[in-house]
Amino acid sequence: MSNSEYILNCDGISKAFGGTQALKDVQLHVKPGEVHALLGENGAGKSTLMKCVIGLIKQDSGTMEFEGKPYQVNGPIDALNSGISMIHQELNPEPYLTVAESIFLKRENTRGILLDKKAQNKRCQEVLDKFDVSYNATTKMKELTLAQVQMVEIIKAVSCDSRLIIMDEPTSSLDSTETEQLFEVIRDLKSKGVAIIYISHRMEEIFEICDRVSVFRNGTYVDTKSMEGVTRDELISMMVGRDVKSVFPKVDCKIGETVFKVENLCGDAFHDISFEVHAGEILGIAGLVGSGRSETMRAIFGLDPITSGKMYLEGKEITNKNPRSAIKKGICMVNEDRKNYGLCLLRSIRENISLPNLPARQKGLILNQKREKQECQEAAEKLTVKAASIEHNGFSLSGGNQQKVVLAKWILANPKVLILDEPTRGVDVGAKSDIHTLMCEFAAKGMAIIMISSELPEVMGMSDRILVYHEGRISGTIQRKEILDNHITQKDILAMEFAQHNKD
Amino acid sequence: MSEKKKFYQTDEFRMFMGKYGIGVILIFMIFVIAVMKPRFIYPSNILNVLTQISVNCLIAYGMCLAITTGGIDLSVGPQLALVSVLLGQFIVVRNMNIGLSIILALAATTLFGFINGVLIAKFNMAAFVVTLATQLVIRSIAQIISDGKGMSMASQAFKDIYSGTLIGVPLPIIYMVVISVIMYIVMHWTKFGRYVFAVGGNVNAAIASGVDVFWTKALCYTISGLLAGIAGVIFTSKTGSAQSNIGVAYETDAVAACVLGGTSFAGGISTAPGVLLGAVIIGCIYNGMNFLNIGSYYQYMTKGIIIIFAVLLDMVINKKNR
Amino acid sequence: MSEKKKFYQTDEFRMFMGKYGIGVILIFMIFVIAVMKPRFIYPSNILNVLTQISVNCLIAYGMCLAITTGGIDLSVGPQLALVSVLLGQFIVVRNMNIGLSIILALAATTLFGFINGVLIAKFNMAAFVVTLATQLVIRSIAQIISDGKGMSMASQAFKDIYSGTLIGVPLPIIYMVVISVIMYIVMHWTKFGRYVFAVGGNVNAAIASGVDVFWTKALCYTISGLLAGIAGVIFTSKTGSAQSNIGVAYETDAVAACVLGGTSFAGGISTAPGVLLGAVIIGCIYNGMNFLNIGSYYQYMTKGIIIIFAVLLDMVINKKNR
Amino acid sequence: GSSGSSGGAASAPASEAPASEAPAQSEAAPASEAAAEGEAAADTAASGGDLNGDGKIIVGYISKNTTDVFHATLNGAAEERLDSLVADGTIDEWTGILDGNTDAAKQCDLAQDCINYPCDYVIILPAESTASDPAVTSMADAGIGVIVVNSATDSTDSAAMAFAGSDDVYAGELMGNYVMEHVEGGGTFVHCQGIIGNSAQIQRGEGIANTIEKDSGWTKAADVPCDWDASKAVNTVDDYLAQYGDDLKAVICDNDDMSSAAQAECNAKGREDIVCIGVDGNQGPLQMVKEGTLGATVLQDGAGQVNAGIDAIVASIKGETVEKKIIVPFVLVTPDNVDEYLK
Ligand SMILES: Nc1ncnc2c1ncn2[C@@H]1O[C@H](COP(=O)(O)OP(=O)(O)OP(=O)(O)O)[C@@H](O)[C@H]1O
Ligand SMILES: Nc1ncnc2c1ncn2[C@@H]1O[C@H](COP(=O)(O)OP(=O)(O)OP(=O)(O)O)[C@@H](O)[C@H]1O
Ligand SMILES: [Mg+2]
Ligand SMILES: [Mg+2]
Repeated sequence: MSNSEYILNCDGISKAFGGTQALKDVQLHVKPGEVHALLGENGAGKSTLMKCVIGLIKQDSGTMEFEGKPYQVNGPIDALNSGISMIHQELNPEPYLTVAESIFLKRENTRGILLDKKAQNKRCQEVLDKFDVSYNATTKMKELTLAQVQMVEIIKAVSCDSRLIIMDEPTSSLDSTETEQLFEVIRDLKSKGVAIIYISHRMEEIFEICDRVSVFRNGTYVDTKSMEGVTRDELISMMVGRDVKSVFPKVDCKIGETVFKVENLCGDAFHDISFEVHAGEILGIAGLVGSGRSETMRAIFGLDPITSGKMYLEGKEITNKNPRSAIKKGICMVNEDRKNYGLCLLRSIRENISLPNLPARQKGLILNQKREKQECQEAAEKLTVKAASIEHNGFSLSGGNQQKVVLAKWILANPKVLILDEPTRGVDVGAKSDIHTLMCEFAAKGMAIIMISSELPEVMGMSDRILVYHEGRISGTIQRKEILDNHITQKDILAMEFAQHNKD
Repeated sequence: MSEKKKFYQTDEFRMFMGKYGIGVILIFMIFVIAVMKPRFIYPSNILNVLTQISVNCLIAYGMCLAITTGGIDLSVGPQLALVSVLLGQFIVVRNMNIGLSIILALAATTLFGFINGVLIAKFNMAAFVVTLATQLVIRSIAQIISDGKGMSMASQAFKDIYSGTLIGVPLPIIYMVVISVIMYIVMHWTKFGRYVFAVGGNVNAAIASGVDVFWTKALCYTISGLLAGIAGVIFTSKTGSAQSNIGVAYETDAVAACVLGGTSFAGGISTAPGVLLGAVIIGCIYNGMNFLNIGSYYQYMTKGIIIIFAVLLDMVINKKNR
Repeated sequence: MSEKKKFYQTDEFRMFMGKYGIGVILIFMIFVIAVMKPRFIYPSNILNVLTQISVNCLIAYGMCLAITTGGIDLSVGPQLALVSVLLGQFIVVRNMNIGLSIILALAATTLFGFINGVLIAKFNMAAFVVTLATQLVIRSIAQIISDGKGMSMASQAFKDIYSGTLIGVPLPIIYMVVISVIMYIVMHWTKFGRYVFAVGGNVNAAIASGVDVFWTKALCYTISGLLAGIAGVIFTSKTGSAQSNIGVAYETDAVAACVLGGTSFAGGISTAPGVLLGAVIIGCIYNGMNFLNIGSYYQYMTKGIIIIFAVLLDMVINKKNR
Repeated sequence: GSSGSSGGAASAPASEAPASEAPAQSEAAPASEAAAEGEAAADTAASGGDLNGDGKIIVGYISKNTTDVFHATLNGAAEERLDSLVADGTIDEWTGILDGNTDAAKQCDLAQDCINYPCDYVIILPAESTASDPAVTSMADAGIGVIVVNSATDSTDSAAMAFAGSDDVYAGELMGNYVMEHVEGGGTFVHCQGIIGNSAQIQRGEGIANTIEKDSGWTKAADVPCDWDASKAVNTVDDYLAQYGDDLKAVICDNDDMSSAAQAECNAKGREDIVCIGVDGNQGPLQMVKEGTLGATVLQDGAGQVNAGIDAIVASIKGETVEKKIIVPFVLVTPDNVDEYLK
């Protein structure tokens, strides 16, 4: 169905990975100058389709057309040459290259056969100056933070002068200001007639920036709609195929004694942090990206050093030299960086889930494998991990399902304090609600939960109490009651994050 | 891509070959050689091959641990030499008790294995570089101890370590079986084994799950040192001579056994039975080449081609989808 | 973390040592040896050391490319042997023109380099395993061609490749300088060089940016084959003999030169001048140890300890902040 | 471990002129040497050997390697003797043992190092007959008195001051003949080779080819590359026992590390009748000969070679005539004469 109205036509695309059918006869039609949202649960096949378009993988069947001409790609270079660029879901920095080198990789400035580094740096600096960034063309990529790397990838994709840009969860590690910056760019591109495919699990963004939306479910195409007139609930039921109940299933449970307390904690990126969490309480932590929330929690968990300050668990002072000692004491943490700190993708789901829980599951020196298998199976089922068997390895899982496996690890550990850093990053609506329900269950059992989230609605919806971070310090504390009573709104918290909030 | 899948592309076949492929290759090899030279599968020759591979097999188990954590242990060859010259010093020169001598010599290689481990795990140095360097250092020490000279280990009790039998089975096979069982349990049924795989698969995730990466890695190289030491005792008993120039390039066959046994150089993937099978294949290659009268110039080539072929087959069968 | 930083913890010192540390070590070494044996820095000895390192330096450049892409090339030693026996066949047996013979022999090693590259890049096999296997295969081929025998290469014209001079400078130094300049440009001033670093730093990112990983890797091993071939020509001219048993364990010194020159085994980090400095240091170690009368048993150890020490220093100075 | 090798150019005639010419064979010193000796005669003993005129007599020693057991004997003998020469003032200094790594190119480098050191005399144990030749010639060209020990290089006759060594082809022949004499009725033998391409491996193989391989009563099962490794020789014995059973009558090895281990394996398998023989005469195998567990071994008198070489230097320093070519023969060691050689 070649139609010159569309810049990209994908028809009848199917793709299987070994036994899993990731895409079944799906279609996607994108108009020039539109922002086309692609929605679907984790593992719906969004990234897979995009990888087919960019030539990273080859579809088993189906045809594609770009700008009215049949389109065949053998690799990303073909896509780039045809005018398609992509921001990948998994960040992929070149650690040892400079910003300029990495933005212009494969598009180097040359004089004859030699590189023209000067001209390239200048050209890069010009591009960077258009964005308000704190690094320059010659900064090494490894010195950038996650969010900065994400911005470089955005800049890189945008600077290709492509006519179609694919953005696969570009905002998952950005905060609201940076997101706004990205939206500025998107609007600008739109006005130049560039088409954008926008993938995100954050509904608000879809409504803010997108023109049309296509929905996938379980590797099949569901429908394409104009954003005008479509409601959030409609989209969700298209995605999930069932109704997702209340958005935040927060149940208030009995808040008990103080379980964990820190006093005047200082580290490289945070200063003078004091707070306490009680049994049954969910403590939310809000703040801008880079405000030091993760660093604080990493330090508490023993991944980073603490320069001064004290920690108390159940009234006793403790120190955590490394995660092992933290886990032993009953403090567990789900890291925000799933790929690096979450899973061994090469090993089976079972081995991943049981990894931190082995010491308790030995008979003498030998592991009790029957018990291990059974417990892991139960944990995986409880979190509805979508996999054929727990003996499959991590690679075969979609991002959201990987996140569930990480959570399952700590369910078995049954900790006293559970730290969740962005527990629902990259997780679809359905699974998100599962995870939230689970958090409430844990709290009800008397666990103390600390949750970092960059999604304000999530923090506000789930927390009994919220700490707001600003530049490594706590800039405010909010009780759930204040939110329920509408004393505090999203805007107020944002203001605190920017430290414009003056407590008078 | 293609509509109809060839039989070797079906999932069943791949699963089967992924698990047992190496065994299939071995059986095929044995079959071919046996058809040409029936004596190849006489029990006496089978015992012979198994006896021969014992040294390489023990080294390969240690190598496998190192590779699984994402490293390598190039120092195993000189470790054999170190054990050998120490045994010479203890037993021949100082006339010490054989058992005690062996324990002391093994303690030395274990210590060097531990040093490898500390350098690699504590200072985060590349295993290739560290073990390349300790390879030189250990060889040096062995030469200094022996002054480069050989020493005859005439004691029959000592020679019996290699040439003795138990209910008709040569002792080296017994050692190999015992250590294979232990390694199987260690790698697949203990906490430590799990940690080895986790560290090799994703070291940061392992840290965040409370794994003590330092001790896990250090222990792997320590075990490798110990196993290389035991291999050295067998070797010395076999040749009846304490020498500092033995074991040159022995890491090659150990690595080959690991690779044939499905150990991934990226780390995180290996199995103990795979390594054993790999060692048996290497043994059959050597023994088979002699049976088939393959000229000396072609022996290296045969080994090289079989390694490439086996890995290639593995790649094609367990092909990553892209 | 601590309030007062020691001088070696200051950023300035670290930046300086990170960039020039290896040079500082070299100068220190030269100084110490020269104080003890002034003849060490006589011009004649300096030319001597530079001439000696030429073979290792060329091999190390190829090795550096392989390591930078995250691999290794263990087949360089046999490549020397292959060139050597081919030159023997062409020049001595067939009486062919020297220039043509060299070109054909280099074509052969380049081809084998390319085969390494294809196996590694196309089939995604571990470079260690592939080059270990081709090492055996190439050695075999060299033995088959030469029938295991040596052959004298008496032609003066051929010997002059090594022993000739240009304005008083031995030719091997000239080759080394020319190739160093070319390698510097290739690695740091061309697109190809950039892609090599990109592939080594993060292969997925390189793929996503449209870098042709296959050709980048394949070319690295091809160049390594070519450079090993050139080293083989120099070697053969030096010894005046075509032989199949040369170059054993030459990869060790090449790797050592790379490592001393700051090449990271994790891939993505290296510099051409670093490799040159690394080769010079290795040369000075060998020459210096002989000048200082360090006993041969201690030479291996010295080399091993210097390697560990240099890497350790590098680690401490460029310490990862964690 | 591997062993000494003999010169390619020198080997052809020498193979027919073996032990009978022992113990020594001398020729006139070449012209360049005569000049040096002229000075020596005029001056004191110590300065007489100062060929490069820097006021010191320095002797270099380039070994083939420091890893082989056989070469350890040579190196040890050299170390002892040269140390004593330094102690008694005959020479001022020596370089210590320079390790050639069994690599001719390395030896060429070491030759340059010796020139720069600067040495007056250098003893070299060539790694290869042809490939190590540039090391010899470059030192000779630089005016150094070169003494080639153990095996000759191509231009040893013209360039070196003296040669002290033996002939590996003859060693191979000794082994072949021994086996033919001691096993009645012939049969099958297997040959365990050293590292392929070493001169010692090639020439000992030639000797075997010249004798037992020509005998119609004998068949060679195979040449097996054992890399001088005793363990691989044991494996080879097992492999061929499995294959040929009682037909296997002899194992000929390129060195006696391999042959002694092979014999021990045969004995352990109850096949004391198999004759294993190798070259070198290391202490271990000699011990076995004495005990009667090994029939014989071919001894190469390494220490004798080195001492003959050093004698040449001393003679040159003192201004005496230098024996140009000293052949130290291989000796077949059997229980009859083992006591002479066993320390
Ligand atoms: N390399 C692979 N090997 C095997 N299965 C894969 C692979 N990549 C993806 N899959 C499977 O394909 C399906 C679709 O995955 P895809 O990454 O496209 O999901 P997605 O819609 O992008 O999800 P998410 O929102 O979590 O990113 C999933 O079931 C996943 O398990
Ligand atoms: N690897 C790093 N190298 C240098 N600085 C870093 C690194 N990681 C973090 N930082 C710095 O530490 C500070 C805190 O970062 P952190 O990741 O804790 O932020 P955050 O509030 O948790 O954000 P988010 O969790 O949303 O990513 C930032 O200023 C950042 O620049
Ligand atoms: Mg995705
Ligand atoms: Mg963070």
